[in-house]
Amino acid sequence: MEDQSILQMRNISKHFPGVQALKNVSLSLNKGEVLALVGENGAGKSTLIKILSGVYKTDSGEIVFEGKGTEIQHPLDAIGLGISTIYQETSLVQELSVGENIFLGRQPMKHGRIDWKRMNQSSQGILSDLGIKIKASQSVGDLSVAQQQFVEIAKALSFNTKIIVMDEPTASITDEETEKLFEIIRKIQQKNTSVIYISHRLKEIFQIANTVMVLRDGEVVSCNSIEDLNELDVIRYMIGRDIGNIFSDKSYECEEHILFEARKLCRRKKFNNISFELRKGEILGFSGLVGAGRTEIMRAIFGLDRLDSGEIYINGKKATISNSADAIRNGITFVSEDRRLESIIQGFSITKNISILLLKALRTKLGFIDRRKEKTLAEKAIKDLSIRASSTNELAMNLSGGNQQKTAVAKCLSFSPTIMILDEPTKGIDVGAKKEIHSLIKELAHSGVGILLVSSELPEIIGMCHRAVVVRDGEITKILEGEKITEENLLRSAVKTSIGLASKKDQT
Amino acid sequence: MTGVADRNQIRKTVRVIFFSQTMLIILLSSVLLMTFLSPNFLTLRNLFNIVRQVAVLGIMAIGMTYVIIGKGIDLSISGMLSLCAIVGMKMQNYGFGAVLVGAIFVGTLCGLLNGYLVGKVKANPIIVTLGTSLVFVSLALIYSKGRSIINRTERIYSFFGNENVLGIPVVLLLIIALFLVAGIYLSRSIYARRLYAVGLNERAALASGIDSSKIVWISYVVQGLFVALASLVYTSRLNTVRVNIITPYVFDVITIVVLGGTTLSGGYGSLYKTFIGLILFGVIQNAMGLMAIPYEFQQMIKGIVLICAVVYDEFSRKRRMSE
Amino acid sequence: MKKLLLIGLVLLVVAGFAFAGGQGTGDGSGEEKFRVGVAAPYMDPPYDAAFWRMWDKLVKEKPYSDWEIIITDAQGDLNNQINQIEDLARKEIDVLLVKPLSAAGVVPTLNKVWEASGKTLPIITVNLGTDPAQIPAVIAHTGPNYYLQGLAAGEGYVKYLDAHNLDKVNYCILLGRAGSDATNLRKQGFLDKVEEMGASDRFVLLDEQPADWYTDLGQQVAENWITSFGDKMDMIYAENDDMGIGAVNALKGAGYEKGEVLVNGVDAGFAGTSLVKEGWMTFVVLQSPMLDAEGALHLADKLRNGEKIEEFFNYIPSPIITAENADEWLPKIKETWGL
Amino acid sequence: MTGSDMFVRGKKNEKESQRKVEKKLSRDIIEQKRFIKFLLNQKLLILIVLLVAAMAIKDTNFFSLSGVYEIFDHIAIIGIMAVGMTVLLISGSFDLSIGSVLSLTTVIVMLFQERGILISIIMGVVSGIAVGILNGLIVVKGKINPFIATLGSMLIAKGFALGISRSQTIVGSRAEFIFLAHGKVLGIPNPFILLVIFLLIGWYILRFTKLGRNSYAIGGNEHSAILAGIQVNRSKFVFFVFCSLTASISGLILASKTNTGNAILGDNVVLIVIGGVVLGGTSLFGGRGHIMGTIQGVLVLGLIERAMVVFHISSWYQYMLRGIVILAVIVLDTVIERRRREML
Repeated sequence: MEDQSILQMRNISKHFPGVQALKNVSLSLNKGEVLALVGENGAGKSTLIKILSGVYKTDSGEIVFEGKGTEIQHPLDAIGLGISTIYQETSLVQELSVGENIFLGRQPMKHGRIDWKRMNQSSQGILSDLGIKIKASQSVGDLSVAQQQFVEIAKALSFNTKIIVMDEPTASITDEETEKLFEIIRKIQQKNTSVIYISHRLKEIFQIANTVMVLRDGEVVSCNSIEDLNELDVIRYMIGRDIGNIFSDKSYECEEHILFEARKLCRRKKFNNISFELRKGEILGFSGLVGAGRTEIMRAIFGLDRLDSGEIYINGKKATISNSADAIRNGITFVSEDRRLESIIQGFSITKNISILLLKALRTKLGFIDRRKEKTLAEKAIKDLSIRASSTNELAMNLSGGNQQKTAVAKCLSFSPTIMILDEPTKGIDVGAKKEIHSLIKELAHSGVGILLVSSELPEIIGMCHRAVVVRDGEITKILEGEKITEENLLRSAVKTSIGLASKKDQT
Repeated sequence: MTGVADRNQIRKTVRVIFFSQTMLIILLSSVLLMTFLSPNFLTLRNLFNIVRQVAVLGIMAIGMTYVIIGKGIDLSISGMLSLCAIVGMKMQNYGFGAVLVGAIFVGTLCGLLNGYLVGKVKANPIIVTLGTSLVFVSLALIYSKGRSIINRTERIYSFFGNENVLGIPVVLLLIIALFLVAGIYLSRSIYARRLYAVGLNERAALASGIDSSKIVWISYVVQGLFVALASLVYTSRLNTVRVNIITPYVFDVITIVVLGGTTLSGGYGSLYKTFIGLILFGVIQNAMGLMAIPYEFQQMIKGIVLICAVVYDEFSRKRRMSE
Repeated sequence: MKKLLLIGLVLLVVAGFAFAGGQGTGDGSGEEKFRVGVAAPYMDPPYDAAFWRMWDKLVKEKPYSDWEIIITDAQGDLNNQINQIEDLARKEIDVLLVKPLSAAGVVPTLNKVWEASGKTLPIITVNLGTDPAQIPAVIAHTGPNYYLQGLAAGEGYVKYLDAHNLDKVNYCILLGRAGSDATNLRKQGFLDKVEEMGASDRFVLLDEQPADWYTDLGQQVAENWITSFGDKMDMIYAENDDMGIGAVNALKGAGYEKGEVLVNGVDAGFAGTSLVKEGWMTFVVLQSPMLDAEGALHLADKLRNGEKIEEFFNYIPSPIITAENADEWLPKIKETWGL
Repeated sequence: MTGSDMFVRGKKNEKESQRKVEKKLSRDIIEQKRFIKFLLNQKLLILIVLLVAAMAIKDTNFFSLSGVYEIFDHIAIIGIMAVGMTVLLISGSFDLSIGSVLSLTTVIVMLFQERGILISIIMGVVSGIAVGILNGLIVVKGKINPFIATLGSMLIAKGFALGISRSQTIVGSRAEFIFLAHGKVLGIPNPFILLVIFLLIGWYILRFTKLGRNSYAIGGNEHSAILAGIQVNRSKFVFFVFCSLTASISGLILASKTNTGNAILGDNVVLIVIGGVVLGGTSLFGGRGHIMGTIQGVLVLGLIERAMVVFHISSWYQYMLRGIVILAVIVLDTVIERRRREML
């Protein structure tokens, strides 16, 4: 087994101001092994791989690569060794062609000039190997998000890499594409290339990983072969306690009063003829494939994108929402799926982030902001949502993902909206925080707020929503009620097929 | 938990104070240096000179601070100043009130134009304002037919340019008043909070229901307003106006704002900083004059000072971040 | 939307040309006209504005009114000017009037276009002269002589000192835009004259600073002088009116009385001359845009009539205007400067 | 578990229609882009055609070969600088100091004429490059916003030029030196030739060298450029030096054209150069741009200058006209760019 070993990280420690990110973490990886790295946000996963890929330097500990102790000072060192990393945020250059992106920084040269022909051919080769139907000469700017994700993977594979680190590769691609990704991973596994795979989606891990290593608060809590584990074990390890079913079923009813009604909303090439209504205290789920147009609908309702046609009624009255300010005025708030860039302002303190929606309410006689009120507001929110932060003046950028998301939600709560749009509120968030946010949403609904919940996780939709709107190719295919909301029904209307049942029969 | 919080709190505040003071320290030390180098530097008269000389720049720097915090920049202020001044002077026959109204009206219009193109159309501010500056200059020339216009109004007008009340220059009082008002507004008001938000992250601001284009737009109007006010001081100080095609004003004003420590990346800065920057700039310029440093090298020194200032500022910010 | 914008852009440009084109002088059509090309350095500084106002006035009358006159404006950019000189030369003009931005800077280009025209194109330099030895192309020069103005200023001050039997004065010089010929010549002339009148020891130079011809900068520099030299400074030699006005503002601001510190101007604009009348300025040296423009047109007319230009240098007079004769000049000046 | 398994399978059968949709979507997106690209080029072509046509009516010998030569001879100084600026802007930087570099070069060249023309030229170029190095150091090492950094170096360079020339106009002492700009090869004016050479250099760099391609990466997405192992700092540094080099070549030409050196010669070239480059479709935010666009942009500006002469446009309106053209172009670019983004 030892000779099989390609990478050993021994007693890695890393300290950041205020937090010990990693404590004596040791990791061992064999050739052709797929190691899944799991843990709550802020558990140290990202820090660990950033150290491995040379973005951070370790405070202590050593890295042994192919039996030799090595120093990884710079991303280039890592790449040089054959360790390439696919980060969550795309690292592609929109302006360049696919081929150039794959060979960025190491373009093939022929007598002193770039050999375009060869570059395109070889990159086309790589792409077709993975069965990706993209032209190498195409400009990345023209590709869809999922397609770009693929180019990323192709790029990583194009290095003669011995280890590929994937940080949440499936966060923003469809299951179909996930399947393809797994095929690829298995392929490269046979080539004796190892994979370190980070994901919050336990199901995936059990499909693909050989070993699962669980981090908590910067320490390794378990590292076992996949056979000796089941999902609940992993969750237990992750959050250090046993939580039963994540999704307690809803035991309450929503009122009849119709808060919000959308009539025939259309936006060119995004969605059309979207009509639905939202009752007081209702959680209305939006299900469907990634890219089906759910997010676009929400953005349009909130006035971030303009509607080409269609009407919106709030409490029966026609409302004109031409920009987000109008939406807020109508009591609608919005938590975007893009936490880093949209939900919160990284450069603002927690306080400022939370108060930003109700500055008007905090106005003093002179029309200035009442700092004291603002502070108490923030303190309350931090207490209610148990946001982990050193103080109310902590900059948002210093918070972990989960806490950032909580702050975003807190922002909307403190505004006490009548309608709340939540776009993938639990995306990339650890199980613990997830549960808290779920119960939060339910409390909200109890208090009479109408909630539009966009989620790609079927269990979330099933567990949370009174009704579920299924969107496909920018159109509503079905609106499911209460008990009718099942994976089967959701998927049927999401993908339009009758074979779903048949396949089920095959299994039984 | 809270204990830790408090300690961090204290550490932070201390640090913040220290860093904001360093600019002040630089200023004071340079003043000290000058008093040794030139005997009549620390005379009341000279200090008043400094104020008089930077008054126009200072008033424009207030507006520029707003614009830069909103992640913009305005290179059209020279042209705008000429236009406001010319129009103002043309109004003088109808009395001081007319001058005031005329200048402010024009300034606001110019601001509206810039604001529309940058805020609403979202065109690049550098090119837009370079373009509009040409338009403003052109209008000023056409309107004045290229003549210089002489201030022939009653005393009240030339009054706050060069004269004193109780031995204190009127401009000094004016500057202080403007900085106080605009400063408090920038640190406390709702609009300002939104301006910072937009400067830091426009998308997030939008998602929080802030009409970013309107916010940016307004910031340019504010700039226009302050340029108009500056033009009043300018004309009443010079008693004659003519269109200056190439004035160093733009770069001086930007230098002042940056000297203070406001960064062009947007979302960061304050008028307190700008004020320090203004005085520092004034001291340096005045010092060079007093020491009869040849004009050629004055520019050079300005450049060096500017670069040192920003480099130092960047360094200190890194420190703050790493802490 | 895009289309609209595109059309809008095109229209803007067309309209711009059409509209602005209307402002120009002369028209392409008609029988063989006497074609005059004029290369101007800039038109916006007050003096030049006045110059061109006078020019436009003059060319409305015979004989100039039936010439075709093409004026280019380099807007202070030497590269523009030499390009425009070439452009003009291509347009089959009968005479080229050049108001150089820099005396030496235009020499090669002038020679070039002259060669290109088969050494036939007559070129006249206006306002700012070039070195005739260097440049056979130029047949004549007309305009004010900055050096002479310097001399006049020197004479003016020396005379003033004698008249008020002041023995010695400490003085500062407000220079124009650094590097421009006027700046250097007006200073040189002043010094030479003082030298020539054997009074150099009576003028003690404290400091000299350029203020780019601008009032505000002049004022700033003067204020600093007042602080650093205080009452030691008896006189400020300003190389043009605007800077002189700035100096006067500074003196007023510092609570000086009229005549305590001697200030002058060069140009004799309305503001400056009024200050002379009020007694704030000792004198201004006249440089009349009217005469300047006249001189240029006059020479061109001579060429048209096939007359010979005897003198190479045709300078316009630069008399001194003092408190005594200010009144008789003021109306003319007011008229010239269009106030 | 079973349900979600089926979820996956069900989707397999969905693939076809899914793909169709995707294909269709991306196809008309591409069409849209083509249309816009076409429009973008058309914008400049229309301007050029418009101007040329308009002038051809007024100016009889406009279409003569020498006429064409002359236009390019005139835009050479701006054009050469525009090449350097294009590369710099693509890499997401910005240079205000080119004007000062230009004037500094003219001064230095003239000061060193006694020592022989070659030496003077070398010294001129070296001085220009020195400023470029200064810019590079401040921006790369000091991590300073290029706008401020180059603003500072602009003041320094200009001050230095004023200082050493004692703010005089320095007249050249060597007649031969004039040949550099006024001479011709095979009837083609030298500046034109130099312009073409630099355009080719710029085009080659941007198309066929790693450095050039990297500039797109740096301007487009610096983070990934770093991850791709590109020496971002070194590249930026080189671009600044290159930009200053072009400025100082233009300085040589201007010095030779006027046979003088003066510290105020380049006072207002920055706007024209950047205007021309942006006109040519190079993004001020970096990542996008090409030399062909730049030359078109510069040509348009040159033609406009020319048109001002041809149409006797009064100077007061000339500022207005330039301003309007610049504004119109930047607005058009912005709106089209936004449409493009919305379509993705």
